[in-house]
Amino acid sequence: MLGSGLLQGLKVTAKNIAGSFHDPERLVTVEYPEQKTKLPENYRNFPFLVSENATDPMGTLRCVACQICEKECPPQCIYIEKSKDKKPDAAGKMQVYPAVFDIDTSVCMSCQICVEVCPFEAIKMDQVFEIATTDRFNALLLDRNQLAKPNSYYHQIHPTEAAEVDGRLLAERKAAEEKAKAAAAAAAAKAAAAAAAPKPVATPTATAGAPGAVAATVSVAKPATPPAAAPVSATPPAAAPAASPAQNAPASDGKAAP
Amino acid sequence: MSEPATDAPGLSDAERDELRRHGILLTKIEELVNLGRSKSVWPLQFGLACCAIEMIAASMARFDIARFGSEVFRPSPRQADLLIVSGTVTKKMAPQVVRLWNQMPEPKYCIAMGACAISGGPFKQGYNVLKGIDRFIPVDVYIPGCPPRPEALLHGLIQLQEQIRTAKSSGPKTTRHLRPGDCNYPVPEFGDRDLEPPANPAVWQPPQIVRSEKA
Amino acid sequence: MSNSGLEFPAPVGGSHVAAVHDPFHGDLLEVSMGPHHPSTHGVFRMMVTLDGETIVKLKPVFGYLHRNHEKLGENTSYLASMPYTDRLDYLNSMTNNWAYALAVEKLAGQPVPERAEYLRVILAELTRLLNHVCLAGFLLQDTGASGTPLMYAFREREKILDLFESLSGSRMMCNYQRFGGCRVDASPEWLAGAKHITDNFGRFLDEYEELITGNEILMARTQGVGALSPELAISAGITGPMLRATGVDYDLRKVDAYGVYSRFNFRVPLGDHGDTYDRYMIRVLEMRESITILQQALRDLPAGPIMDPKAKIRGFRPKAGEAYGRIEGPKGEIGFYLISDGSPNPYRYRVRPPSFVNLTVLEDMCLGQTIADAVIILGSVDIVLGEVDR
Amino acid sequence: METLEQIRDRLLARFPGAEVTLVTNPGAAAQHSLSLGLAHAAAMALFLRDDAELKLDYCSNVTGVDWPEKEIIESTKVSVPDPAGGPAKIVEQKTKRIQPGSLEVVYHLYSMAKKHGPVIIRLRTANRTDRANVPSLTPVWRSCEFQEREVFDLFGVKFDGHPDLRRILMWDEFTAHPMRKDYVEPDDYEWEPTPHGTVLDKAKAHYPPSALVAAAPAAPAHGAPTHAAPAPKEAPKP
Repeated sequence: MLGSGLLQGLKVTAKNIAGSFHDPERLVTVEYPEQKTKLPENYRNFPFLVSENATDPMGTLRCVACQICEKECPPQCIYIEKSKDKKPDAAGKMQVYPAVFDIDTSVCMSCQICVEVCPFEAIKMDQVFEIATTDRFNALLLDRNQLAKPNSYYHQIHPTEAAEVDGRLLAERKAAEEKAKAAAAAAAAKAAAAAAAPKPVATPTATAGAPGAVAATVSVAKPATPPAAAPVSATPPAAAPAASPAQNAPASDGKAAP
Repeated sequence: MSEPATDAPGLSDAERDELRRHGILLTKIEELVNLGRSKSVWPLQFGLACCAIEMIAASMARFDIARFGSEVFRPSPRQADLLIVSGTVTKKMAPQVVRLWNQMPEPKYCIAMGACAISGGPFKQGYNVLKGIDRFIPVDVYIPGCPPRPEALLHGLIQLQEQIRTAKSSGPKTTRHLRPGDCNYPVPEFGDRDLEPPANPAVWQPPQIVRSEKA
Repeated sequence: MSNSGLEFPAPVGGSHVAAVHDPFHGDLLEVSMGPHHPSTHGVFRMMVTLDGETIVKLKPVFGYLHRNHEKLGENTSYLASMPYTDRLDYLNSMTNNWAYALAVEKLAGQPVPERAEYLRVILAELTRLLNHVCLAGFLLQDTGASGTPLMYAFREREKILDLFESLSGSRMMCNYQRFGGCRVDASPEWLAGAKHITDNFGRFLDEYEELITGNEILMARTQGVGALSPELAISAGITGPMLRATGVDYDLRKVDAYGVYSRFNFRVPLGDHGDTYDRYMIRVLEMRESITILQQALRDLPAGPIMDPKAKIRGFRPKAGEAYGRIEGPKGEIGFYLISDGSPNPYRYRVRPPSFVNLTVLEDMCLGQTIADAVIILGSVDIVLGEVDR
Repeated sequence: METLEQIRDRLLARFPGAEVTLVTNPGAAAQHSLSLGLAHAAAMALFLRDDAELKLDYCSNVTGVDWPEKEIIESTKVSVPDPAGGPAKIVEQKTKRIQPGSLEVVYHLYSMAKKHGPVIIRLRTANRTDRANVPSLTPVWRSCEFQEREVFDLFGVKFDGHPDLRRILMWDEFTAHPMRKDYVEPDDYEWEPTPHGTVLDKAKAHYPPSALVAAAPAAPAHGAPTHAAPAPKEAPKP
């Protein structure tokens, strides 16, 4: 019969109208400003830089300005300048750090490739999307102060991923420490064997370096050594005294104007 | 909002808020008009690229842009208040976008939605991609993201509404359409290699880049 | 041409109106539809010549979304092109990713682990559901049913987008496939969610068909409108649901059996009139087949790694050579043609866009129809401008 | 399906005097192709389409490839006898050879009737400037119509016999062919806060070098680019 198809369609519409008052399947509207969708853990918007310590973000950036993300970024929206000097990172190792780290969010395509290629777990994806602005040139170009966010924030937005990353960093750090210890022991043995003359200074400093570093991890409660820095054996004594992030914080703060 | 209502002598914003709490609404015609305007921003039904799909998603049941009075997507620029530039503006399309903007009646507003509309975004190195629609027309709100979530578009729209609501009809913060000057923006022409001119210097002046952080 | 002694055929199809003042047609009216037109699915433009209301000539004008995808692909590394492929056909980023990954894997001889192949099938079929459901909504929008069917379509689309978002991190631009596997593994909860949506999708389709398919207005507007002959469709390289609506049995999931498609039991729906209604129905039927594929894939999904251990993310340099990889995207055959010269960037990077080639016959389908039908015919071709113009 | 060698031999037998060469693909895909001489290309394409054995009725993909003029340096080792009578020295001699540039059009053919493929055919133009012509295959496969127009637009290959050879993606007034390797895009690098590589070089023309390369003195605390002095657009240009 002509018109039966129309009536059938109207029946469906009527069913949906009625359903929209009680059936959760048909009540789909999220009333945005008051009621927010729960973002999935994997959601990504723009990158941020992970720092170990919230009180001193600039002193404890994981980023060592290796510029890999800058090279791999498909739309080339990252700009990094390496620092000329080195600064102890959260674990106390002397590292180059980014003197300038800019991300142009007006270009970024949220592809996450910078996160994938970063060997130091230093750059991660943020979930903030309410960033509409009227200021084209100033508000959309983020510098390192705006980008740095603490590891605790990372744990808050990507809990599973952050726990996994922390576990991996801890394991890598332990392995590096073992290696350093072994190397130090070997060096000490070598020194002892080679120079029979009583000059045992090398052994105490070398062993003192390792506990100092361990103490640093404990105090931060988050592991930090970048994995690629595996052969640390040569430097631990030098890095040890300045290592504690608590001490370090005010010293390096001068570079990072709030 | 924060600045005192200079042209209502004797009553500050705080006092007016106090009065409102007692049920006395004191307002000016200007504010009433602005309030009405901000709650009925009709966008142009105009999609360019990927972001247009998110714009459509924002108008559908899940996000429901109708809650902000903006569900009336007008196909004709003559009936629209808001141009949402949703996607990559290519050089081939730029003259048409400017023409649409010129055809919209005042007061009109422009939202650059997504990276491409703001700056050319990931495609900015392309030979046929305009590096931001603000090279030719003034943009009120920029929404970064690639593409921005529908909520981000709603957030941008709320910002625009706020801007409309606090607009002034006189004084230094007058809205754009009440300022003197020609409201017709020049439409670029197709050249043999690029648009001519490649930007409208009256609306677009890039600042100097100064990198301030020094080790 | 002449020295071969062969008689050349005139080009198949096409219009033969030379000028607006054609002596055989009297006064003709030339209308430019688009690039800003509510029914052109973006910034498409048609130069239509009308005799009264009847179309005597229609020339599509492209390029309003020409974003230089291929040039950018040649200037960046293989990996960096992956997120750009998301933005080709922005409704179906997962299948675009897969086609590109497949081409690069062919180029480099890169194997893919089994679990990744299954995940790719699951995501591609979810994408097909998403695309076809949107097409059904937009097509109805073009016939004048403003809003209502599109609301239903987008309600379902949001559910699939939620799945994509919780897996890949983004609603539309998933950037999920990698050369030699996938980026993140699907958790058991995610798979349970996918199963839930798959199982309920049939119910939605029933409701949607009840709403639309039997509708007299839809039938009157689409049946017999924009018919396409199988000969012309093959000659013009039409692929996807549009080709199968004319009755040609050519589905790359069967013909090439790429990935693990040979393991699934599914049918290829074929039409017999090649008109707009067939093109709509083929999509509805394909969605039903996609559901069976999804159910089989979700049931048989093996455990194991999702990335080939030898696959490289950074510093990927395939040996010199070339490869053409293609898959059955929701809109048709999407292919990538890559030439490598051994450097980190492809020497030539070419996308074979299905909807661009499918538009070849737009004029042939529209000739003799009224201008209002041109809108529906264009809607049934299912174009996305990001892919047409690249 | 027949191998490409067989197809080549049959083409040569059917079209005496035609040039057909097998182009091998060293990559893992091993998709080899046939390069056809331009004189008989259209006829051979028609043969490929209508041959009962092949039935390549579906031309999937048409694309251009630009091969610019290339300088090839070949080094050969030559032993030069020492005039002083000592042992002969081995000297490397470098010869420069200029490989002429050309444009190539690649067609990927499949058969929908027999469900096989691909057969890849390539047509090469004589040069990249005045003799960039190939015969159009649009009369053979309608699917070439838009794709050949695209190759014409982006690469500048002229297709003889194409029914409607106009620019398709760029506007009609555009003069260059942007997919060619030597194309120089227009300069619009006025605002490039994150430039590298070639973009950096281009952006430098618009900015004083201090802004892009070295860090400026630590003036504003927030570190964002200052918006204070919007210099006229022409000013930073050299």
